[in-house]
Amino acid sequence: MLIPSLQIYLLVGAVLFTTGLLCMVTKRNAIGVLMGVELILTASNINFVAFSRYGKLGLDGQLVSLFVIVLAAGEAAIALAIAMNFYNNFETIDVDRASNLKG
Amino acid sequence: MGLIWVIATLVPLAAFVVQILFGSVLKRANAYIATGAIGFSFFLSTMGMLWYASFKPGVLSPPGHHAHHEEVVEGAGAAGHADHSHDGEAGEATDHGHEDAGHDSEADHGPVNPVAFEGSISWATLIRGEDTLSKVLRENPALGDLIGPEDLREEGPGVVSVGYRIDNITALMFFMVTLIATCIHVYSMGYMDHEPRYGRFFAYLSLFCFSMLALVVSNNFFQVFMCWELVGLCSYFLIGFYYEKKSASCAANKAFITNRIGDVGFIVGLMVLFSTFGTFSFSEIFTPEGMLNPELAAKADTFWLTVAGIGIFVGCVGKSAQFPLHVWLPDAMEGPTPVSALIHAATMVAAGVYLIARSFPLFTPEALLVITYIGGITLFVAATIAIVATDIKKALAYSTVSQLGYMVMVLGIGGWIAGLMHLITHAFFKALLFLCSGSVIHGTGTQEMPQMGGLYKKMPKTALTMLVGVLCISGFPLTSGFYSKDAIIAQVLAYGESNPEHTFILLLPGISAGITAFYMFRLWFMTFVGTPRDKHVHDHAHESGDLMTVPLVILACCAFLAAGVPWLGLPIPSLESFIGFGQPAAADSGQFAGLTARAHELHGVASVVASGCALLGTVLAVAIYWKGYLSPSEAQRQFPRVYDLLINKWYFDEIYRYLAVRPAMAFGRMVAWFDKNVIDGALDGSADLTVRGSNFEGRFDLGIVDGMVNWIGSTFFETGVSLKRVQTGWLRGYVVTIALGAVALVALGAFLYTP
Amino acid sequence: MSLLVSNVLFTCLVLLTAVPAVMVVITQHIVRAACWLLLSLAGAAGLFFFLGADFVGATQLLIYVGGTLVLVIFGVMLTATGPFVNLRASSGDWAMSVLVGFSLLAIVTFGIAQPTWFNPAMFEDSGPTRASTNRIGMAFLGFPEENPTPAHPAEKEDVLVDPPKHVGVGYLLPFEVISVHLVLVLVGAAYLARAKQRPKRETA
Amino acid sequence: MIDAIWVLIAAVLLATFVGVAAMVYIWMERKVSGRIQDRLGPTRVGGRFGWLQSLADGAKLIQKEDLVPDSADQILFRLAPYVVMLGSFVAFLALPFSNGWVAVNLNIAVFFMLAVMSVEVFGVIMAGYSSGSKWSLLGGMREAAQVVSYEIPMAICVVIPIMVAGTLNLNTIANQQAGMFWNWYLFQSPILFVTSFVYFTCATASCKRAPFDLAEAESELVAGFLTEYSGMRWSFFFLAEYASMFAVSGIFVILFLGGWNGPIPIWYGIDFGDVWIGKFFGLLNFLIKSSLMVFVMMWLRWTLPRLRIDQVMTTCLKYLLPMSCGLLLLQAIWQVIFPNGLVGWMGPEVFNPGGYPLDGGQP
Repeated sequence: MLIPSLQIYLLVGAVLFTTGLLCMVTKRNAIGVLMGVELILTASNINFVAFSRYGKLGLDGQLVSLFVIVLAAGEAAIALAIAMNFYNNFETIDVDRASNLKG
Repeated sequence: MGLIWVIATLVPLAAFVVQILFGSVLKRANAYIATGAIGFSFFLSTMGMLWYASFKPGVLSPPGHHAHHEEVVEGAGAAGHADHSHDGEAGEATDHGHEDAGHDSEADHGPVNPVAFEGSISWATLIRGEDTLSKVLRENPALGDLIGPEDLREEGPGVVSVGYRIDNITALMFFMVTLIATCIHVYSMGYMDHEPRYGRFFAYLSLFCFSMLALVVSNNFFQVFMCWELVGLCSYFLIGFYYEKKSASCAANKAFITNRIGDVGFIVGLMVLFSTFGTFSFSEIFTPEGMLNPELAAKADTFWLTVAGIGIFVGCVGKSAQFPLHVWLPDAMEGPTPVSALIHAATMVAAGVYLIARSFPLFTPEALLVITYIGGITLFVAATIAIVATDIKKALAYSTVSQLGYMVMVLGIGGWIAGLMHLITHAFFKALLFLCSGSVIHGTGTQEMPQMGGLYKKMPKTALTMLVGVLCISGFPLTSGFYSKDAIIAQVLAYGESNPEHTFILLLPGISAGITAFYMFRLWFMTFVGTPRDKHVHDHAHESGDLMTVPLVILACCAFLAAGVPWLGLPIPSLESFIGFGQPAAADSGQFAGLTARAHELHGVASVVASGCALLGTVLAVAIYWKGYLSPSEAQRQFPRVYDLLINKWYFDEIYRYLAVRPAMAFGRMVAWFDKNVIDGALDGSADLTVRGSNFEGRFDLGIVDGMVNWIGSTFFETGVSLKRVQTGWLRGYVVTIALGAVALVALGAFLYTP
Repeated sequence: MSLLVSNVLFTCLVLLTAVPAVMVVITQHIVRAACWLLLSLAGAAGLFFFLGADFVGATQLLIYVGGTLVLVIFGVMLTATGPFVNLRASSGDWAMSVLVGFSLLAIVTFGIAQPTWFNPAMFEDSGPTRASTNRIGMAFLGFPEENPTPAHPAEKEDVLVDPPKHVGVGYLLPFEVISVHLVLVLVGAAYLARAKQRPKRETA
Repeated sequence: MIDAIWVLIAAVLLATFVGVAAMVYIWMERKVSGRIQDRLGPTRVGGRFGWLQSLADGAKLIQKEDLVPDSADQILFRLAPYVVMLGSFVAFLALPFSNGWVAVNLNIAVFFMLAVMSVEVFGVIMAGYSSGSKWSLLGGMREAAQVVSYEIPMAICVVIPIMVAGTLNLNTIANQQAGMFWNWYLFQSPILFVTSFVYFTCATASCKRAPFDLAEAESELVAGFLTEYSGMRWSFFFLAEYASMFAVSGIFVILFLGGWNGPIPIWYGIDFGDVWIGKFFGLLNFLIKSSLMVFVMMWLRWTLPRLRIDQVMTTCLKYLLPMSCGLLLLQAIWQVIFPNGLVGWMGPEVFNPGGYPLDGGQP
């Protein structure tokens, strides 16, 4: 039984962040990487809102998380467009193959 | 009430705007709009004129009696002229005027003020002078509450304004212009029926009418000048209406450029005037009774006054086609015939004469002498050219120039009434003549008189109405032309009596009266009488439709009766009395003192002279062109030099070519040479110098500057090459690196942090 | 009683957020990963509601779950042909990434648990800001909050009764910037994703 | 904090309501379609009007074999109907049925409803993907594209009356329209009148009802994402469809048609603001109006032919979306010109003759 407190929220955020990071690292699918990004953003949102409730962040936490959500939507749209383009050009979605820019 | 004229002025403008905006939609309705607008203006100006007559009852009295009451009545009686058979009534009218002293208080105190209404809105201030009102206000600040700011907007010195000024001349000109323009509009609906650009033609006509009406109504020189230019612009449009024809566009250019030459003079005159007087307003420059404002005149130098007067007159020379600048008017015949009628009768050329009459008190005796001589030369030269003209419209054009010469000349010798009277009567019969010739051209399809002849049977209405016009212009008794020409000759005689040194120039009107009768009858006979000279033309000739003949009939009646019906002895005021009401005092004082009265005395002689000359010319024309007693080709063979001179229009175009065009071209070539050799040479030299400098600088650039840049670039390039292995392109590796970095940083921070 | 229920609910929400997130990493099937992600994000929305941030929670649902995630699924379906559904990373990668991930988690957890910075007096429950919708809107419109701690009773209805006392910048500028940014993103996305001729297979 | 117990009770009540309402509407749909097609519809089961027909259908569906195809993704296939059901059902938590009769009086109620209903589409995608059938996949994709697109003009249309109301709380919005029927937002401005039509079109489309039912177009896609479903799972999808029909109609009624306020306030003399009986009549009002809107949806379904998918998307993106944006702009201008509404000049008595407390009070 968990009792709501700032630490729990921060812990959930940390778990989400770590899983998001792992997702980005272990997924070779470009869209999997995108999912990792979404998880990381959600983790940060949870932290913002939690601090907004428990900390001195006040309304600013909610507002910042709103901005993050909206920007994430735009970012997802762009990322998907890039993924589509990537898929169209290379006929694969494997990010490991996308190394044309390597030195 | 003065607004009635303002509205009458603006209606054609409104029609023009509508036609320009919606012309392509309205198509033929353009004609109805234009005609309706000018017809409405005519209606308004008729109302206005009647109203003016009731407002200024003195206008209905015989001429000249205001200024020289006693003498005129006696003089008129002594002259025994039919014009003054109603002297008794005139006396009564004078008594009536006494009773109406409250109504028109100046009527019985000698000089009379013909101005009925005047109003203006200021437009721009050229000189910010302190007017009386603001001075009063400055000295008495307490008055500020009583006088609102709108009172301060009075026209002060140096204010350019738009306004109207209604006197008898304005009312009369309005009546004449709108009446003739209405006839011409109606006529044009028939004449221009098959033209493309039908709508545009009427739009131009509307603008033309507006310009002329605004010119007539204006109360200051500046507005006159603006309308003056507008009139010129419209004439440019209309003369060049058939712009597909090279000759038409050339004629339009010629008219425009010639007018610009005159306008330069006008502008110079206006500038001199403004810098002398500081105002453009008529009411400030002239006193109500028609003298130069003595306050202003005291400031003015006679020399500059003369310059101003001659400058303004040069403008008139351009617009009214006087001697050196008359060459555009015959060429302007390239425009459609109704336009010719409008230009020659009502609008453009009348503007010049109108301006001379308007600014009459301004002219110094020297300026007037110039006017007289120019007018005299014009009237004679044009009349002689008209003798040999074969194009029916050109003949009429030269006759216009000649008649304008009459007006200008007689104005120059103080015949203010005679000049304006001739302006009005001439407007009617010249409009008539032009429309008749248009009808002939419309019916036959040619303008050359040698191809016509015997058209009387084919187009009787045209022939008869034109005969009326010919009789009028020749000055046959009882026609309007008789009265106006008679007045001119009387004035000339009166002037000649007192100034015998100018007798030579004063002979010209008499001689030209004969020549006028000669060439006009020549025109009529060649066109309508005798055997057809061109079978083809004659077969195709036909009478024009009602739209064209009805205006002809109306104009014929007007032309015949324009000077009033003094021969009937009815107590109806004649044209002369109407004009005479507003005669400026300047035309009857100074060197012209008593001249009007003397002219009245000489009416009898003058009428005999004028009629005699006309009869002579007529007889000659009958003998040559109708009965064929004399052969024109014989005369041509016997006087080859004279004929060459006349057929080449006194070599004016050639003279201008040698005096103006060739020198201008030569000067142009000289300038071109200078440009090519001196200026271009200098430019080439500097370009060469620049090239040499650039070569040197290029070497410096390549060697030193580029070398440095290349060295920096290659250094960075090598650094980049050595660093590029860091970029693995392995996306997930980057993430791992970032995470590792973060962990390392936090660990490091934790290790280093000591609370 | 009520507290117990809410604690149970909270526990459920935490689990709903964290466990699917782990599943997203573990599962190799990309479509299932997306579905796990849905659950995780919905759980996060529930946490937002639980935190009293109704508006943020609803926005999370509407935009993240209803919009972004559907887009992601679209992307998956458009690209998930045969071999790409189950792309696997090598075991070495796994080992390394798990190592890095857990060290990060350990450090963060260690940080959270540090009593040295976590001063309870500093972080106290300021209660749910139920009336926050109106305040969020006012903040977007450029009226900054006067008092971050809720002075009003929590249950006060959000009809605007007392207009803000002073007018400042607030979040108007970020709001505008974000709006313009979104438009640009949409245009850019449309440009990138527009139908193009698929290029011939590259040989090099 | 949300009172968890009350939420549980309300959830049970709402579940019952949704189930019953869905059954009633399914029966109604059959009757309406019958009448429109010049038939009688069900007549036998349960007496004269066949009013137990839905119950019989349900019994049949429960008895059916619950099939899961071999090639299906087992977990997702089973999960999908519940996600859909959850999406449309949770929305009812924030929908007030009468003054104050709402499970959770959220101050972002309408936003919450839209948000939750947007989750529904995810279940459809899951169903379409996991069935392992081309028909299902195509249907699911179409459905997702359609619903996600129509959500945008629908949300903008919802914003327009919200802009007039100044609050997201559905309870407050409905109470603001108390009084004579011209207080309804439908008649507040011509723009709102037009907006109501745009909203209703979008709502119909987002419920994937005809003429926008491309996802299950049987002539092209057999039954779309429903192809592989049978028995109870199938019926869950339909429960969700009818529930969301009622939900969007309820939003429409509250936003435009005055919610539970009758056209003519005949209860003026009796201040029933907090009285149980008054709220009950309000509930009746609300149900009648919502059912009317549901009926209109059925009417449309059996009257209009189905559009093509490209026509559906064109309707949304090229017409409804610009239209709704334009309406939003116009209404903003209107607000500036008539800050008190068209009848605002009559004074607050006319606007709110009962003198109701506009916030409705807590349940």
